[in-house]
Amino acid sequence: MSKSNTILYLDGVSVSFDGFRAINNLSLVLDKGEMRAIIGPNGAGKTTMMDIVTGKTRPDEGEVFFDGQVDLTKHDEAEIAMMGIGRKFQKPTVFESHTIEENLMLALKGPRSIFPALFHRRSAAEARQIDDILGIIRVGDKRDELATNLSHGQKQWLEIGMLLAQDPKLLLVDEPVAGMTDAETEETARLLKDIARDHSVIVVEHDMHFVRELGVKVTCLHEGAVLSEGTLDFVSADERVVEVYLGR
Amino acid sequence: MITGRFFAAGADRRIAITIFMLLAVAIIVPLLNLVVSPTSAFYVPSYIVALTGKYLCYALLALALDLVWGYCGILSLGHGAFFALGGYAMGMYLMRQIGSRGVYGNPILPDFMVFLNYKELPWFWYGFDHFWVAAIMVLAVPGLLAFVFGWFAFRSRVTGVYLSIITQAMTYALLLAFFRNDMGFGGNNGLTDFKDILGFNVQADATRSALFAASAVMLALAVFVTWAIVGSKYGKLLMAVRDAESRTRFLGWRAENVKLFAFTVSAVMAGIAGALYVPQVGIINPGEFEPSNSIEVVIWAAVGGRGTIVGPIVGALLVNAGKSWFTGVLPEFWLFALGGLFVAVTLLLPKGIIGMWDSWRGNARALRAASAAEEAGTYVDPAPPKIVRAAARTPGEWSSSNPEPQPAE
Amino acid sequence: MRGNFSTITKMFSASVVAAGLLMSVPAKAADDTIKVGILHSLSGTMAISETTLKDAMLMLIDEQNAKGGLLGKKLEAVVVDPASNWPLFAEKARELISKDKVAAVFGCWTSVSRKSVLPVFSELDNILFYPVQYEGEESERNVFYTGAAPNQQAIPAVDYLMSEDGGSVKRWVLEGTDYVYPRTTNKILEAYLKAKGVAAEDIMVNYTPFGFSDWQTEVSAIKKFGSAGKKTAVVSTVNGDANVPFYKELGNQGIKAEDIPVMAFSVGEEELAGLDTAPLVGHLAAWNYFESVDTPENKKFIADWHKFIKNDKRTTNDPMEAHYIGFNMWVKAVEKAGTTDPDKVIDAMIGVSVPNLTGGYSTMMPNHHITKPVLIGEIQADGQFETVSRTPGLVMGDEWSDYLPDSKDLISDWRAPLSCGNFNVATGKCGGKGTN
Amino acid sequence: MNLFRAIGLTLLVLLATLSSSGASEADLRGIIAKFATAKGFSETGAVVHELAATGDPAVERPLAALADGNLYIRKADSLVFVGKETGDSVELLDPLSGEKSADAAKDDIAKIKVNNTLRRVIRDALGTLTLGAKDPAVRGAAADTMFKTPDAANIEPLDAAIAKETVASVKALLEQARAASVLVSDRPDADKLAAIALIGARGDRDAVSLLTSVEANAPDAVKEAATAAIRNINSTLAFWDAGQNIWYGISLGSVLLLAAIGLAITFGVMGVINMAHGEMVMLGAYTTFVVQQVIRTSFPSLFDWSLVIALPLAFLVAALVGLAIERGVIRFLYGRPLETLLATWGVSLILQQAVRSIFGPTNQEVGNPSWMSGSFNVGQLAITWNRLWILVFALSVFAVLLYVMKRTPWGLQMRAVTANRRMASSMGIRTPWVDALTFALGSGIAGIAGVALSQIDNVSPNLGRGYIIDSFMVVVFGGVGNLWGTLVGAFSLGIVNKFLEPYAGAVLGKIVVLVLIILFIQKRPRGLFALKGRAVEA
Repeated sequence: MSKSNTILYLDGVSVSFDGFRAINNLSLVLDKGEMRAIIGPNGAGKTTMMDIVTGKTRPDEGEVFFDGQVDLTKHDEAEIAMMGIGRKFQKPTVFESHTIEENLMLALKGPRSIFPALFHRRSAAEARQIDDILGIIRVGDKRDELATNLSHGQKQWLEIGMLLAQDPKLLLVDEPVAGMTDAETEETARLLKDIARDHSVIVVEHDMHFVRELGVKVTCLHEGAVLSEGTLDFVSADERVVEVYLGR
Repeated sequence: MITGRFFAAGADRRIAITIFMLLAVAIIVPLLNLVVSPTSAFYVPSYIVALTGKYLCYALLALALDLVWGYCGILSLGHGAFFALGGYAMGMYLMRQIGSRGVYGNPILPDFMVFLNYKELPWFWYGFDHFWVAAIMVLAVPGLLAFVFGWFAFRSRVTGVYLSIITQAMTYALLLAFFRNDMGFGGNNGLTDFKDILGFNVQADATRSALFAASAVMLALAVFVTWAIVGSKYGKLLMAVRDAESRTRFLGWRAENVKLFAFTVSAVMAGIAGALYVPQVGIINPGEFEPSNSIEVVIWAAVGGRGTIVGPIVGALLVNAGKSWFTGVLPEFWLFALGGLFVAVTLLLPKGIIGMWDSWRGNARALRAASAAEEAGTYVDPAPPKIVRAAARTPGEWSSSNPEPQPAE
Repeated sequence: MRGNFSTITKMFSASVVAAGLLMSVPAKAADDTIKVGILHSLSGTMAISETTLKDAMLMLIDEQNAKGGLLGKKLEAVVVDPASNWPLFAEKARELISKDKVAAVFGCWTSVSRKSVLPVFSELDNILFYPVQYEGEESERNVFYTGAAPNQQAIPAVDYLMSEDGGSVKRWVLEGTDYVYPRTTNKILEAYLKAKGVAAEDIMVNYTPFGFSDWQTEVSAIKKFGSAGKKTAVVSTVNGDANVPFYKELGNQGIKAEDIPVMAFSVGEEELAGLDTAPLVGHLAAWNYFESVDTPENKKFIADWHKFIKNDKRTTNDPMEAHYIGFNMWVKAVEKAGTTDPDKVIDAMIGVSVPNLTGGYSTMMPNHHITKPVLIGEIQADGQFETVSRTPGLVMGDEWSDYLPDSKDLISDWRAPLSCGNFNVATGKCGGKGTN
Repeated sequence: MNLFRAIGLTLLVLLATLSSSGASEADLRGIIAKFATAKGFSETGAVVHELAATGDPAVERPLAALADGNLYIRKADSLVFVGKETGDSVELLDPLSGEKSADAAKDDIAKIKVNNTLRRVIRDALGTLTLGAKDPAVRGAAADTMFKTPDAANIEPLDAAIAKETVASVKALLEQARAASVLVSDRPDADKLAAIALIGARGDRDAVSLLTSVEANAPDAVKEAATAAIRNINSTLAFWDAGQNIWYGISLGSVLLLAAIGLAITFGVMGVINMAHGEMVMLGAYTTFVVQQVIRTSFPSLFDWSLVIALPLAFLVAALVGLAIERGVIRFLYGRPLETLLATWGVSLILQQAVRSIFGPTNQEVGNPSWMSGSFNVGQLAITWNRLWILVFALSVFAVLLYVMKRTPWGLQMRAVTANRRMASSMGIRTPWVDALTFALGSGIAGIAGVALSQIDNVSPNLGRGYIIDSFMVVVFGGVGNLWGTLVGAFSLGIVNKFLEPYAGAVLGKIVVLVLIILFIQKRPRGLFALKGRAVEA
């Protein structure tokens, strides 16, 4: 298949730690503007895959291409982030000792070198962007709150908000609704769907209801390789998936 | 706009006050020493001037360390090295100023070179007879070492304990190197017997007062610079790197550069401190490279309150005043006191005096600045969740353990 | 609760400051006593050697007070701890002189500590008594050197080894710790040996760092050097702590004193107390005093020392004798001058002569060094030295070595009108060698 | 010409001609009496020779006594006795018979002074006398002394001895001694060449030393042979030197291992940056000192066992202190390693000063038991016993520790707690106690390390300081949390260090090693044996 007009293209990717094969000849393609849900049992290599895409882990073999032509294996986290891949961690990771506003300010797209940062003054445009995002992630009222004082769910959202502030082409979202109430879960689903309108998104999630909410193509990983791919119904009908993951 | 922030209310006022006080001291103390008659109650004896001048240099060193430790979570156990290098640069200038007044009366070679029968000056001593060369070296040498060292260390993501240990290795290696007489830096005796600086006699009260004032002003300047850095977006970034390094990476920031800049600036500040220190104590020798010295600097910052600007200064002044007092009154107990201080501060005052004061006052903004968690120090049961929380707001911790959340796979 | 707690801690620290400031206010020197400063490290690496000297001084001062003090006043010791930290030495010296107003200071061990306090003493014009054998190449108006200069230790020691009694040594290892005293001493010895016709290839010089503890390589190198068919000896300027492992390694590698004797300049009874000396019997040391010296003065001194320190095991050593001599000289000079005013006492010091512990008199020379006998001792199984050789007369400390090109023309004479520490006899000017 | 040598020559010729029956006792006493009047070392030396010249085995006693500095003169009647110190008085024994004849206060008698040169003379003299001794070892020793001090006059007595020698090894020594003597004699060159061949075969430093001294003034033929012999001895020795270096490296490595292994637990496994580690080592050393003091005063017979007795005690002492530290300080600081650094640093200062106040700042004497003193040769490799034992000891400690960690339930719990505290505690492991005991174990091991280090280093309050940085270097270099890493790290650092030393010198060598470590950490930020994989990354 051709790499062009794919946003993310993994082919025959493998990586192993001390003999343990975390990713085993994984191939996965994401089209521009697509949102994809990835499910799979623990140890399936979901997070490792994200590590590879975001340049945290180098694959032993296989090719990883972004936006059709960029070979991601040649770049490190910062560069990849600059190219427009945003990542949200499984456990919400925000700058606890900063306010929400500052968190977003640090995430805002813009020059990433030291001296601009040193003499940086906030422009009206930036202020506006931040206001928008605050609106989107529904914490506008807490802009001066320390991130550390946010609830778990709010942290999740803040982190997503920081991704948005980066204005990436592709978002990797790792278990966005872990530890959220049903209400929050639905909110998040809506939020992601909003985002998916103008971004490509990969969501890793265990919560089947949530995945159903999203209503997008689903890939099931197992032992570092694609086990099954298709609509949620198709995948959850797949015997092997039931066997290794969903259970009878 | 920087000045704008300067006069803003809140904890920034503390900075303003500090700077003001330092500048005031820089003027008053010399006056009290030089103008007031020795009999008067207000007279400040030269011995106190020299002593406090030394303390101010220590304070500057502590502030420098705090910039990287408190705000970026890099616990450097090698800052004494930058301090000493700055000191040596200044010392070399002072040596050259002795000229033919050395015991052997050799106009070019310092005495130690004469009796180790050096025939001519080693190349790296050239130019040190000019003050400006020395001044540049004071900034350049520590800065360069820090830059090169940091460039390697941060790029290859050496963090936390490992970083601390290799910074210690660095200063230890330098210690051994400068002990060697073949190095051409006077070996164990170091550089001493200084005569004058910029043509003024280093022993003269006026010169002492001038040096004192210089130290105070330089410290004030450093406070301002640090405050400006910390207040800027870069400063926020610095703390962000401290709290969640990988997050900053995934946001596209080069964490290594962020650290490198702070580390280099801090090293330069340390170098300046050393340069001001040497003419006031009248000797620089490899002892300054002792790893234990660097560790002591850490405790100054910890006592005063790391992650604050005023804290390290207060800490340095207090601990050293205590040291002077103890070694005079209860010599045998000095080490007990110092050791006890180390333990007590880490256990009971994780935020240092300033941090304590702030949290006692419930000063919200200071809470952010001094980010060490109170309960971290005082809770007893090391139950995991608490550790995580405590750790999450303990600057030292982030650099040492991986801020990155570990997937539950 | 926590609030109170922080206040408590704050109060504590506040009180520390207060105390600190309090202490730093210059205390008016009490007029009914004469204060004597004692500037020896009580902590840190040098405490191992210097603490003993502090105690020795306290003992001497007690005895003087028992005799009725000085000029009708009691003596009062002011002890401070420079903690083996050289800048702190300078700070403490300053404190002793300007705050405590001491009449004289007895202290320092390492050259660097002395160097660091020199400017303070000349600035504030006070007196320092320096009790340790040192490298020479110095003579300050405000310092009296009661320890040995190189010619009062090194040269006679080498002479002995070259003599027939010493085993007529032909081949020399100069083993030292890498700092200024060994460097200078070895330079002097090299020049001296060559002057005595020793070939360059028969001299091996080696330096090790402070507190060096793994001597395997060095000792086997010595062994190798010693197997060239010529009688070989080691002249050791190895410093304090490094000696114990050095001697242990010598013993274990079976280097016997009969084959390759080691002549040490920094190993005294104090250092031997830390070692099992059985394997070291016959190795040598050169000092101006040994505890084993059999004189009435020494017997009394040792007895007093044991009484004072309340421990019969504690040894006496050369620097203690140096303080003994120095202190008595100072007392005499003060009585002579009738005042403790440093200027007058400094002038009065020259020519003062007091009994030393080795059955003779030591005199303060115009160059602020003293005359002493030089003793060569062999280590005995009981950790003591037995004197095997002793210079016939007293040796006068020579501050400017005649064996160093840059200092052979220099002399020191602090008597008016010359009163110069580095007078150049060649140029007839005060102030060193000048341009070469 | 050296006076001793002159006398020696003449008298030994005399001795050779004398029948070995020996002189009458009266004569001997007559000669011995001369000690009282002898002035200075050289005269005493002369008396020694005269005594030796009698060739009477009986003179061995007074001579040996003289060498040990136990020969006294009673001031009252200037009679010569062998003295035996008993408390403050001295027991006077007859110099020949050795029977007790009187007691004397120290002041009533004068010791006959000896110095190295005199001891040497006595040793040589005894050498010739003891050729016929019963004990082969003594005969060997005698042969060896005669080898080191060759003398033409020795040839006949040696020939006689060789003739009746039965033990092969001693015979070889005797022949070498003879060869040495031949070289300095005026025998024909043919004999000398044969002798050189014989000595060349011996192939050690003494041989070189002897040959070089001969080489100087010998006829060409002999000279060439000697030079050749020296050359190939040296070439073989060069090879042995490399081996020696490796051995030194290994032994330094074993010291590093000992110093670091406790840290590998407290720091490596528990993640506590234990700056008080060095002080634990120091405590162990002081425990050894105390044990030896007690033994010296109460049970001198047990001295050789002192270390064995000290081991468990040292472990206990250090472990208890460690326990106290963990309970009192460190347990509040888990998860904040860099603060444990500060706190433990403080603790180390306190411990140091405490020891200084209790035992005083000076070094304390810790003796080497007989089985740890001296050295033996493997080929030309001189191996000192204490180094060998320390190596053995270090390795066995390592083995035991490894076993505890890997095979015992406690070790399992330990690893469980450090791997995942929460999980462990929820599985019912009492984590606080495991922590405490682990730390105690690490400290205890540091303590027993102290027992070993007391054998080669100062026992002073600063003992720990010397090792702390090196220990950290070893653990970090080897890879934190990995015992094998510590092992490999210690030995590789040791060997590298020792190979650098001869070229770079001790100081530069150490600096180079430090720089290498710094660079290495750049390459492998987690040390030599770091675990890879996501779980432990970054």
